[in-house]
Amino acid sequence: MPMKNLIPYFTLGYPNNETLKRFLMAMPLDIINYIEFGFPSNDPRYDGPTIRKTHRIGNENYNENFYFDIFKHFSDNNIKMYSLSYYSDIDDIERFAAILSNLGFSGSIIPDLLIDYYDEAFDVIETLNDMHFEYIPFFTPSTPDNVIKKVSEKTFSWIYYGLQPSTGIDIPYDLDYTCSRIFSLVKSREINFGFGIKTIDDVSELARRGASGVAIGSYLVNMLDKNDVNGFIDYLKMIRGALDVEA
Amino acid sequence: MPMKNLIPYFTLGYPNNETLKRFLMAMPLDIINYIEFGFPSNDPRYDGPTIRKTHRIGNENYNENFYFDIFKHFSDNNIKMYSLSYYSDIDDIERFAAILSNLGFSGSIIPDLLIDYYDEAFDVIETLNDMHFEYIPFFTPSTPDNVIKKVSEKTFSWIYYGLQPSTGIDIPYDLDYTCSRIFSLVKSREINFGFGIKTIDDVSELARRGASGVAIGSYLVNMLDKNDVNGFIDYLKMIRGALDVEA
Amino acid sequence: MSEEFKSLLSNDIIPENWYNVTPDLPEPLPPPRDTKTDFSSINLLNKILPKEVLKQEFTFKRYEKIPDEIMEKYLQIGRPTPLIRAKNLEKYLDYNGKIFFKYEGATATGSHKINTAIAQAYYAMEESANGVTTETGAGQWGSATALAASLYNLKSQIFMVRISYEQKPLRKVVMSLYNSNVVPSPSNLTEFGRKILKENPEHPGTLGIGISEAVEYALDHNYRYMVASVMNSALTHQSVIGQESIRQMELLGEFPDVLFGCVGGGSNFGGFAFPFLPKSDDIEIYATTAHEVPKFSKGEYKYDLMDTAGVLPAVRMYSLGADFVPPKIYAGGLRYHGAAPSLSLLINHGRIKSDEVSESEVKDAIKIFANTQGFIIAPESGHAVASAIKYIKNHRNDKKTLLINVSGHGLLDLSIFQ
Amino acid sequence: MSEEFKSLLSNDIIPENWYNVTPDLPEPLPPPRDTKTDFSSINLLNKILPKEVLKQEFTFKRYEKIPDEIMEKYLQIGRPTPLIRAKNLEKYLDYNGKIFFKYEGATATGSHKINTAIAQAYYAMEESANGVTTETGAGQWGSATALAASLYNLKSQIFMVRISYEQKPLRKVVMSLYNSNVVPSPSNLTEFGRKILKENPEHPGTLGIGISEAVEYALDHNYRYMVASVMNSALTHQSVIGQESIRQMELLGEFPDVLFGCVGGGSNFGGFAFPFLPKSDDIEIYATTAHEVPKFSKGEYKYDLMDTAGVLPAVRMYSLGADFVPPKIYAGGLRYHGAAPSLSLLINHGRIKSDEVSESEVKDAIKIFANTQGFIIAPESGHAVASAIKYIKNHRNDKKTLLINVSGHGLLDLSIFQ
Ligand SMILES: Cc1ncc(COP(=O)(O)O)c(C=O)c1O
Ligand SMILES: Cc1ncc(COP(=O)(O)O)c(C=O)c1O
Repeated sequence: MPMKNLIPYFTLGYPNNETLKRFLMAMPLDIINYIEFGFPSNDPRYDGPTIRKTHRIGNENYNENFYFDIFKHFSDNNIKMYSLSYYSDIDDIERFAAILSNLGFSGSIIPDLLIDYYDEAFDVIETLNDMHFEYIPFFTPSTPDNVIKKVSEKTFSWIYYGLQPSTGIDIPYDLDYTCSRIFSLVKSREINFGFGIKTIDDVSELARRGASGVAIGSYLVNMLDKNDVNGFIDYLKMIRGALDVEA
Repeated sequence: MPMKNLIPYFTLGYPNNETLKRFLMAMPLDIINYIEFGFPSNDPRYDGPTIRKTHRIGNENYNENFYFDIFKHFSDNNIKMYSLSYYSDIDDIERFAAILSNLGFSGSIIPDLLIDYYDEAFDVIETLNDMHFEYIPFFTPSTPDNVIKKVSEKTFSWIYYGLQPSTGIDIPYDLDYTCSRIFSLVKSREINFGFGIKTIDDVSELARRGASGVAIGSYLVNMLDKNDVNGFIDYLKMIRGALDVEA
Repeated sequence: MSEEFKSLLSNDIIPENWYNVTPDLPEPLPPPRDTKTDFSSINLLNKILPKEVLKQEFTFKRYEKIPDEIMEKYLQIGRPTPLIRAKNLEKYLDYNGKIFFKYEGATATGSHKINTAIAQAYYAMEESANGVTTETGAGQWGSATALAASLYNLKSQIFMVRISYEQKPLRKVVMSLYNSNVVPSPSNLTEFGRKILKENPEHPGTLGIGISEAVEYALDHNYRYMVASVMNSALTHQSVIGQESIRQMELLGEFPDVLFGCVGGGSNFGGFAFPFLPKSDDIEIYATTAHEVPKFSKGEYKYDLMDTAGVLPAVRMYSLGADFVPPKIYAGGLRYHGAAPSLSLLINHGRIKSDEVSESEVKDAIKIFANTQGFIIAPESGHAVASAIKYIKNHRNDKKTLLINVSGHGLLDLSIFQ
Repeated sequence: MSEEFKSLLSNDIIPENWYNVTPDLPEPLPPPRDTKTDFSSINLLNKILPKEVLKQEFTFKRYEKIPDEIMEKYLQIGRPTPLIRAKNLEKYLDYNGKIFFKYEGATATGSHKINTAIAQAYYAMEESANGVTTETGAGQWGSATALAASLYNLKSQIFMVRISYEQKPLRKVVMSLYNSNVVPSPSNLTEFGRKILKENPEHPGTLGIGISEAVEYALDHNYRYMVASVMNSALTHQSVIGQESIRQMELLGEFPDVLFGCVGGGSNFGGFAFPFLPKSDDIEIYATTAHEVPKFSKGEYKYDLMDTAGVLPAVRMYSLGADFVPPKIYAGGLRYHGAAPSLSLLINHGRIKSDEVSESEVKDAIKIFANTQGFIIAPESGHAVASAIKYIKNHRNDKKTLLINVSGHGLLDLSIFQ
């Protein structure tokens, strides 16, 4: 069985470029698998309050040049990078993919594509497929069955499955059902889970049910705010441990 | 098959004693079987307007002595006589039956007995039975099944079945059903029908369905009023014919 | 599958025949009587009632087939009506037995009255009458008549007691929605009405005046007069209630030990309770009236006029006197001075027991019923429920199965709670 | 026999599960959105809705088992509701096809609203809330909430828009009969209400103010807030309507070609029509609004506030704008500015068609329906019937089988015909 994926998420520019860089460079490369970078958006509408805040502040601080070396560091070390980008912020999908490829990104998660631009979504996916740029399907509990099936068929990367209808909020849900549903709709595919994952327990429960990995975002914000790099590293190691126990 | 019964009804004293006598004495004795005499009542409440009128006027004219010979005439000729008497007019049932027996009567029809004096009815019936004075059960379409059965069991005479809930009025009814009902409730018993019978058709229909005979009352009043003895005799002969055809 | 459904939800629950109690009575039913020497009100019936109705009035037939055309309308207006186990009420009353209720409020006009209105209107149509007419007080009967006429494309002329006409404007709206011509009575549509109006233009009207007007109108316009209650034919038509209840109970594997119904003229009660009589000699039956109209306890079992005007024949019944003026109680449908002859006979004979409940007991019962079962029932029906509640208080541990007839909903009587 | 009956009249007609359309939508359902940067209304839902309701709001589960305790209440309040072939209406319209209608007016509170009220109250009771609270305009939702609370022995606090409170006294009576505490809103039970009253003691109130008061009250008193419509959970609970209809049609050996329903927030419509979607791709579906509230023809498909007060999250829907002030139309339940997100999505996608009818068409439809079928239907439901009548006029010879959802009775709205 392959190693389960730990995928930290950061909004670029939050809490400021320097602090974020310190956190990023401190991460032991052997405990993470992918890394997800949010490009600050003016309208991060499918994010919860915590991540919305990081976009607002990130937007003020973000400086592309500042991150060239960082991106290179990860891609050189075979940590795949994915962008979190809102389709509403993308003018030209080919140019967008080309630039990100250049920066060393493997692909993108585009949370509003299926929801607000369903009519264009399959063209976009084809374009990205043609460019060999991974389009990461972003599904949530409310994505209809046939959309999950159709989009899965047209894509080849792993799947991002959000446990919540929106990041950072805590709607009660039935984990068994949630997991068995996605596994029954999409068979033998890498599925990483995100949204509202915090504790070792959360992670163990998911791993036990067959998740390929977990993405953690909102929960890191508090550590970024407190500039608690050590706490952050300890936390990641703990999560890694939880994933490995179950693997 | 025995001859079917023709039973004319007269209220004593109507339209006056003399006229009534003329009608009675003119009747050919071979075409009638029984004769029914109404003793004028102050409250003939189960009679319709026509018969009610005959009671009112009969009450003024009636004179017992006047009828002694007439009653004797019929009893001497084996025409059985029955009284129509309201129980509300009877003070003492034994004395009542004794007097009528003396006058040559075979029995009585008492239309209010079962309806207004149900609690006493079976005692009255027993008394009359003991005196060998015929109690003629008077049933109508609205007499309940179990009452018909119980009263039939306790009596031995023929049965008077009123086709209407009250004399002289014309409530529509279903003749087939009416006949088959009484025959199914009271088996192998002489049942004579009355109330609202007028035409040859009426009589044929009844005879055809198994009626033992018919009693005719209201319809004769018009002839009495017009003093039409010949018409009356012709009418009786016609009815006799209708009964015989079917017999 | 399809056939099964039809049979259980319609044909099989709605009976094929109406049931007439007359042949099953323990004593002969005293027939209607004329009260005038020179005029037969019984004969008048011949001129104003459809022949078939008259036939059914005096029939001894135990079962009368419900014509297909009537059956179809029964389905249209919401028959079979639900029979529901009142589990919440049981819980509320902490009762160990079962309580069921039959809910006639589910019909289109919101009460049982439509069951006989449809039948009478159908027979009027069958003999090509120009329309139907009747009187109405609170308006329940008027609404039923209006709808029944509308269903058979007949005109309807309704004489509504003037004071109710003014105090219950919504009932008038209902009748008008059903295309009925509703006038306050006394009206100037009839000679009788005009005469009264001439004497007193502000006359508040009475049911007796309404009947006289309707009868006159029927005679003059080739209309048929519609009989709300009291008469046997109306009770016979209502027998769909009891017969459906029996089937529904049977299919639930139940049979009631005690029945409760309210009595105005006796039609919902008779229609509900009588079909149970041949089924069981043990079943206990309570007929409930309003405290203010104590016909069974204070009334006399005697021949009395059906209507104050004396247009219709007299019948033998428990009566407070045709000129009894009841207090203006909230349950308009229970103000009638007498009760159907068959019901009166059964009460006199002891087969059916009577009960009386007070206004406050009824209001409580309606509130309890609303709170536990949700349905806001008619004030009339509240009497039946109040009686059942009383019974339960005295028979807490009997575990009897109770069945209550809820004759109508109370949505147009809400003002009594204001 | 007994088992068969039970299964066909209850278990088998009332579905075992609610149906949630989300996983069957042709496109992903845009999720609710927060509209304020510093405050999450989505998170607020966590504090005011019962956890189970919230779960159902966001669930992708196609089927959610209806708890036994809710099933029991469904039986008590009159489920399954009747499905009736409107033969008289067919005749009247001279239509060669068949017309059926599902009649939610037969429930205890007289409309579909009770279907979700019972569910929400049950979940509130399950988590030991002190009571439930909501706002109400015309009073249908308030009545349903009041009864549902009463059935589970919960208190209920209802904020009724002051102007309706004064103009619809009977609705208040109904809620009080159900033991509810009803106050005119703005009220002095909440800080928000007191503030508004201070500025204007005569404030007529709005639904927005009512919502704000109810939410504040819920937070302060450990009450749960009850959602009338628009939200997915409400539509899911209403799915008993459509599922019952499917079974009833199947058992009659029928299947509809065309569906008609009216749209206020979309709950009766969604509950009725959505369960048919997975059954057939061909079925034609019409969602009808009032001419005066042309949300589908003149509204925009966009994220907009669910409530004027902005307490609840924004959702993507057809909307005339949260501050749209509808004319005072007779059908109070259709004045809402938007429509449920799932319904809006299906309309935008083209799967469901929209229609609009005028007041006079609706009044005619109600009259025709009353005259032919007897039931006096709610003005809201009159829109669905009017749409069906229009359809028939244009498809006279198609012989299609039509099914109309009649969401409620109109007995408390009769004044519109006065
Ligand atoms: C709802 C309801 N119940 C009962 C009655 C009493 O009438 P009856 O005794 O004929 O059923 C009425 C009469 O108007 C009524 O409207
Ligand atoms: C009878 C009736 N029908 C329809 C509606 C419209 O609401 P919805 O679209 O949520 O079913 C209402 C709302 O009050 C109503 O009372």
